[in-house]
Amino acid sequence: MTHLKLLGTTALALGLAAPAMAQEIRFMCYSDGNECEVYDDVLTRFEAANPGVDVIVDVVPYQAILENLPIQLAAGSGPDIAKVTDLGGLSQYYLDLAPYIDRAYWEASFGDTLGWYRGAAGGDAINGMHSQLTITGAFVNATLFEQAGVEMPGADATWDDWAEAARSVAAATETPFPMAIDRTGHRFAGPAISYGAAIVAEDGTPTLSDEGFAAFTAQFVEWNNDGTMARDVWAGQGGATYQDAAQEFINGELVFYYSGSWQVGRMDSTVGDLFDWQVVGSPCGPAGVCSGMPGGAGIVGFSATQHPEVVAAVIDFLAQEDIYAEVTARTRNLPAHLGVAQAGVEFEGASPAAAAALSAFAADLADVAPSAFRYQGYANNRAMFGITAERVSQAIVGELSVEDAVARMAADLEAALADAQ
Amino acid sequence: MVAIELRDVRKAYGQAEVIKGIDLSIAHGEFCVFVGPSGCGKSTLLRMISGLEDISGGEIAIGGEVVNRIPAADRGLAMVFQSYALYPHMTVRQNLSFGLENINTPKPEIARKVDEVARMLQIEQLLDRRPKDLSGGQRQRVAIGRAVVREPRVFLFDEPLSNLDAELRVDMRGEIAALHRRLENTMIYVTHDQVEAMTMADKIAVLRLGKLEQFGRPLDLYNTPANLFVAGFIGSPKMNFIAGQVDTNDRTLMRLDTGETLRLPVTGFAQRAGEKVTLGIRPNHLCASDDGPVTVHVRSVEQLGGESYVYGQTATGSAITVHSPGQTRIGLGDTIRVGAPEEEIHLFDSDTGLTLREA
Amino acid sequence: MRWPGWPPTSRRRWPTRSKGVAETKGQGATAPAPPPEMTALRGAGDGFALRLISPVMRLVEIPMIALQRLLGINRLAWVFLAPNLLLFGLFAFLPVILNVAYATTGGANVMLADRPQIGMGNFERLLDCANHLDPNTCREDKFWRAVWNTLWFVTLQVGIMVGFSLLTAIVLNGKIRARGFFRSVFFFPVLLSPVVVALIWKWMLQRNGVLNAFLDWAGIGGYNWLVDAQWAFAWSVFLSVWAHMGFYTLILLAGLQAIPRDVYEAATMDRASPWRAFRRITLPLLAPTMLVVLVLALIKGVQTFDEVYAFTGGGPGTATTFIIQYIYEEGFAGSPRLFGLSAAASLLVAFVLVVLTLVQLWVNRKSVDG
Amino acid sequence: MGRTWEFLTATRGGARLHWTDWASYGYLFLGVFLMFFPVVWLVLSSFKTEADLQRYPPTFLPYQQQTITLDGHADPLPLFRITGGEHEGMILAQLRRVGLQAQMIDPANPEERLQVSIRDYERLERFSLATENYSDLFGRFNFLLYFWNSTFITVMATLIMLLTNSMAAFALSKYRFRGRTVVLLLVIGTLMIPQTVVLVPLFLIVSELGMFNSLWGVIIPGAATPTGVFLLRQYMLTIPDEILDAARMDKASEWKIYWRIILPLSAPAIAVLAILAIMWRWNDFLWPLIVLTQSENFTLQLALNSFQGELQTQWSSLLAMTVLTLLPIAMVFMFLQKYIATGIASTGGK
Repeated sequence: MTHLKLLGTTALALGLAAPAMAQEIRFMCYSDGNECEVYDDVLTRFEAANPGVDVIVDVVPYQAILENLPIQLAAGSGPDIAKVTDLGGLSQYYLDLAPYIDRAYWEASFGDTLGWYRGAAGGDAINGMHSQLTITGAFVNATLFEQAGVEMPGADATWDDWAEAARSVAAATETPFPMAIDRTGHRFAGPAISYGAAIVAEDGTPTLSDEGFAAFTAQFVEWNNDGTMARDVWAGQGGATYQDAAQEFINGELVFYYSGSWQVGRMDSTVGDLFDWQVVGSPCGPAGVCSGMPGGAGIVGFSATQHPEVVAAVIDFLAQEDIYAEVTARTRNLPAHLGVAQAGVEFEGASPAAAAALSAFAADLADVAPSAFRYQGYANNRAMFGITAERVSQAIVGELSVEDAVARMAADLEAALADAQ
Repeated sequence: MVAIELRDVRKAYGQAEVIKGIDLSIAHGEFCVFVGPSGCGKSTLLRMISGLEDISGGEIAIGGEVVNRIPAADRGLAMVFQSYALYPHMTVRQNLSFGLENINTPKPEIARKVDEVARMLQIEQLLDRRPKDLSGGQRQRVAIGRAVVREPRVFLFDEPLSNLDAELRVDMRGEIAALHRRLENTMIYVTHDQVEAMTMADKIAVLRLGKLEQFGRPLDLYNTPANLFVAGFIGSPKMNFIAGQVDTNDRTLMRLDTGETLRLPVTGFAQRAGEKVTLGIRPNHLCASDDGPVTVHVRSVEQLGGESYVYGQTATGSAITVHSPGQTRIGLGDTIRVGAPEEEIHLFDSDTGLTLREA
Repeated sequence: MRWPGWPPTSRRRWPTRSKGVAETKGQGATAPAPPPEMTALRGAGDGFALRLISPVMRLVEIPMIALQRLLGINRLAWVFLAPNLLLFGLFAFLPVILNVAYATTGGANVMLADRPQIGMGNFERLLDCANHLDPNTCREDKFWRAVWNTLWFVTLQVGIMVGFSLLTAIVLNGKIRARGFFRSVFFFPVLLSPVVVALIWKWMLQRNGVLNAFLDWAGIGGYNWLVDAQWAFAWSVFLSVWAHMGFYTLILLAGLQAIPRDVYEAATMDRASPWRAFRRITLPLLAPTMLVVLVLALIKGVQTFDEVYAFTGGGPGTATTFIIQYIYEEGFAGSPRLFGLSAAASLLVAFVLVVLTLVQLWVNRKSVDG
Repeated sequence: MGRTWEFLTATRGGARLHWTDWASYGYLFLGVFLMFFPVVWLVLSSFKTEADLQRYPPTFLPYQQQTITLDGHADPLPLFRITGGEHEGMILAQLRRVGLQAQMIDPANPEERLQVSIRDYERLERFSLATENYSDLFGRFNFLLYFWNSTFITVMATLIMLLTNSMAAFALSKYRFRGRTVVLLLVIGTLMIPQTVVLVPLFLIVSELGMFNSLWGVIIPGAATPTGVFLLRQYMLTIPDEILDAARMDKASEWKIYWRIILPLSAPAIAVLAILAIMWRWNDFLWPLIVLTQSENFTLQLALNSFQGELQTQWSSLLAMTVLTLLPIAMVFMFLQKYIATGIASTGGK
């Protein structure tokens, strides 16, 4: 009885929290920097142009997008719009925007990235807008090179060359770590492809155990064990936990840091005048491929929404060239919008170093191997990322031999594919 | 008129029967004491009357109304507990008024009644204290006050004095007796102490193993105990018992197990020839005399000045206590002979324990 | 210095009068009653709290009295139990039942209706091992690594934690000034959320953390603790003991305070050495409390997850991956989400816990009765 | 170890401290250090700037670089004391550092540029609290709303939990009824299933009940805890039955006995449970994260974590955030700490 009573009184108390809007659109957003703030800001313009529509940006921890959103969607209780990173994995819940938008404009503007949102089903639906294109690549502490008097390897230098150079720089400058790669299967995939891994074959068959993949795994484990790679990053964590090495790089403790374009803003604001840094793109593998991994996040609508036309309108609004350019500039991201990319983006308040870095990353897009694009668009890539991080770590800490780790990855992938059916 | 009637009252916990059919009637205004050794069921019986314990069989009537199905709160009784069971978080005043509040008594009336009871029990100065700040005797008074203030039909006391020291006990005994005289309510009082029973009761119910052994006035119980158990339980020091057998030929001759013989009164007892019997004599009726029929080896002697106790054994090991006024010359290790006047002898059937009394 | 609120020698016990014992107590003797000392909310606090809830309570009383008349006193117990049982039923038992349903299905769909029945398939998959002692030979090697890690962890953590809790409780039970203060100190970490606990120690132990700074200063030299499997494991045990021992210390302290002091005085008169007094008096009399502590610590130990997950993420490698983390990752955080497998694993854990608890109760049966 | 065994007898009445007393106090103070220092360190660290946090070896108190604002330079310049080389003893402002060399100027003579090796200088610093760690947090979201949500959830969940758990504990400790043992076993059985392993079923149930995206979805499922029932029951067992009987004779209904007698007498145990409940609810993260997705319903924990992106973590805001969430718990603890020992009853034998 008390419960009912309590419920009654608090319902009154809470009543004012949710004014009933005619068309309330929920946008579940996460930020790596200021993305959600910027979206919230530009969407006020949309609201002004569309009276009666209220787009509420719910800023949630990334963990909520990654772990909870899929379950909510499955239970039919998701938001209307979300910013997601598991582009293909959630495709079954996406709203097809095609009936509400100008297909020609979208196809011209977003091209191949539209395919990433179609998942395993394929087809020609327009499911989402790639809002932030990223590409993996290396940050280098130029000051340390200068101090050590070591020549920086050139544009088509291999991973071996860079390892060699980074080691000698670290030795000369007493820097603790020559190299580091973020702990995620996504970052690992770039160099692996450069070493000849197919990962996702042209017919769409995934593999984590071909020769190229095994070769880079062996090389990476060796580098972790001989001190070339900062062991903390991969060995310090368990499971598929993400771990970066940005802090070490910012502190000047790291010579060569393989991360991605999203770190530019942070480097720009926190490194300051501690040292000079620059972006050198992705080194090449023995096979001559110099691929990074594309990636990023996109904005999608969900088919369970009450107001599909409004959802489509919101996303279409964000996809307009001027808005897209503005958001890209303010959030310091690489544009996936081809028109915006062609026109070039004037990054707001970016230092010359940051601007140079962003252009370097943009230029590196050309080197991205087709299999890297296929991997990014592959529906089960998240499972593969997890398997990579987990098993490679085990090989590094010695729980598994490299051969066993590769065999386990193959088995895990097989099981995951079977379960995902 | 608040008489209490128990008719074949029974209580069982699963298979174990703890009250085995008790019939009892307590008249209005009587002070009735339930006495018995531990485990005899006296507290259980009290709790059944109070309504705190269910009744498995039979019925209990209070004031003519069968209360078997009436919950404790509605029986119009008040109870004083062994541990006092004062509400530790309430002041004395709150303790006293709690019950009145529960029956929605108006506030001024509560205050009036509490003050009146406090005055009566001389606890006025304690009203704002909490139980933990009171002495044992004070707590006892508060516990009684809590019972009194609600003006119940019947008072129940569950060993209320057992947590007090000897001196205080005697005082409280008197006060409870005085309270009874003053309120003239029916009271039921449970104790294991027969002295309390003897000094306070109008009627005593002696219980053993869930059965009523005897119910009557204190002196009746003392003078004419119904059986061996009551005889042994009532009276202090305990009655002396000597086992023996009635001579097969002579009904008035008793052959003690010690080998000695004793002459029984010709009238008054219903013993049969050859029957196994137990002789009972109260210590104060025994006296040492050279022609006494029983030989006693003295084990210890207590000289209290005004009176003296001699403890000894018969040849077969039965304990014998002799109580005599004044001082005695009997010493440790002596062997004495003792006897008693015929009219003070009790005789029991050794098998049934029942008093052998002439019909 | 005395802390407000608890006199150092206070003994919060009532005169224990359980049925049956009462009548044997002091045949005609005059045992002075132990004062019924109670630490209830005092004075203004009491009145205030009561006045606050009394209107609601009075309102509830009306239907409750009706129910009492209807049901009688003992059956009224169910009414008191009902709200709690309802909550338990909905949010504890029902999920477990659903988990059983999940455990027999496969695939990655969330809704039960969409999931194919695979019978005992998930259990077979979990238990499929060439050699159960070597996780590398198992189909679900991560499960078995987690199992063995958990086993080690629980053994060490429960042993060390109960040991230190007992030690602390004994020290606190002595004649200590400011006992209340110290008691609170040891209890304090219990209040920290697991994530905060992990964060604090991560911050202390990181490569450039304060511990390494101290070791460098002391000339011992720092160490990269969390990259070393053994050390990471050891620190996980430490952190978990640090965070939880206060709770068990208090339970044990309550148990110690319930042992009457005169028993020790008697032992001293019998010339028992302190060690002997501990072995022959404290431990046996503490056994029932100890049992509760052990059962609770064991259950909670097996369920260790948040703090270690936030601390090491289960690494290095799988060195600190415990069973609940495995369940969480397989069923919730991982991809694809294997709800069936994770539900099956959770049922296995619950089963093992129930068995372990029963074994503990059975083994300790004697000492508890005694 | 032997030292503490002495305490078992505890009959020594001497005023002089025995060596065992020293050992005990030593142990206790070590405990104080171990239990408190990490927390103190956390609080101090939360007032350090991101740069100060990265310093090794760390300083105990937060310091900030001293700066000077000079004409012709828009930003304040950091000050350094020169410890070697030709400018030894001077205090210079750094313009820019390039590799091992720093370009510096003398504030007294801003025109001249000096080259100093970075090995020859040390930072000039002063004690300063980086309160921006906190103010930034507040600036980023509607603190009051989230604080209210958290408080509402915590208070409501605690009240409901105390009420239902104490009612259940009362029934389980003071009544004899059929099925009592079964219920008790069920309660203990729920201990075996931590919430983490039933997240998905729990989520489905809460959704079905329509409590998704409602504060009640966080409040209600957490209200029935086996620990709470167990703790309170153990305590209530020590309340003598005679007091209940006395109240029954005083014509109190069972409900009245519950709230006028049992509740006040269990106050210490209830206080302990309140501490624990407040802590559980306030610190809860995983479950609210699942149930609450709309920002107006967010708890403080969610809001504070909402700028945990995919790719970046900042220690300074993380630490400040942690301290912020710690504060209310610490306050509650200070108020209720005196009950924590009295409130846990010996669980012996019952």
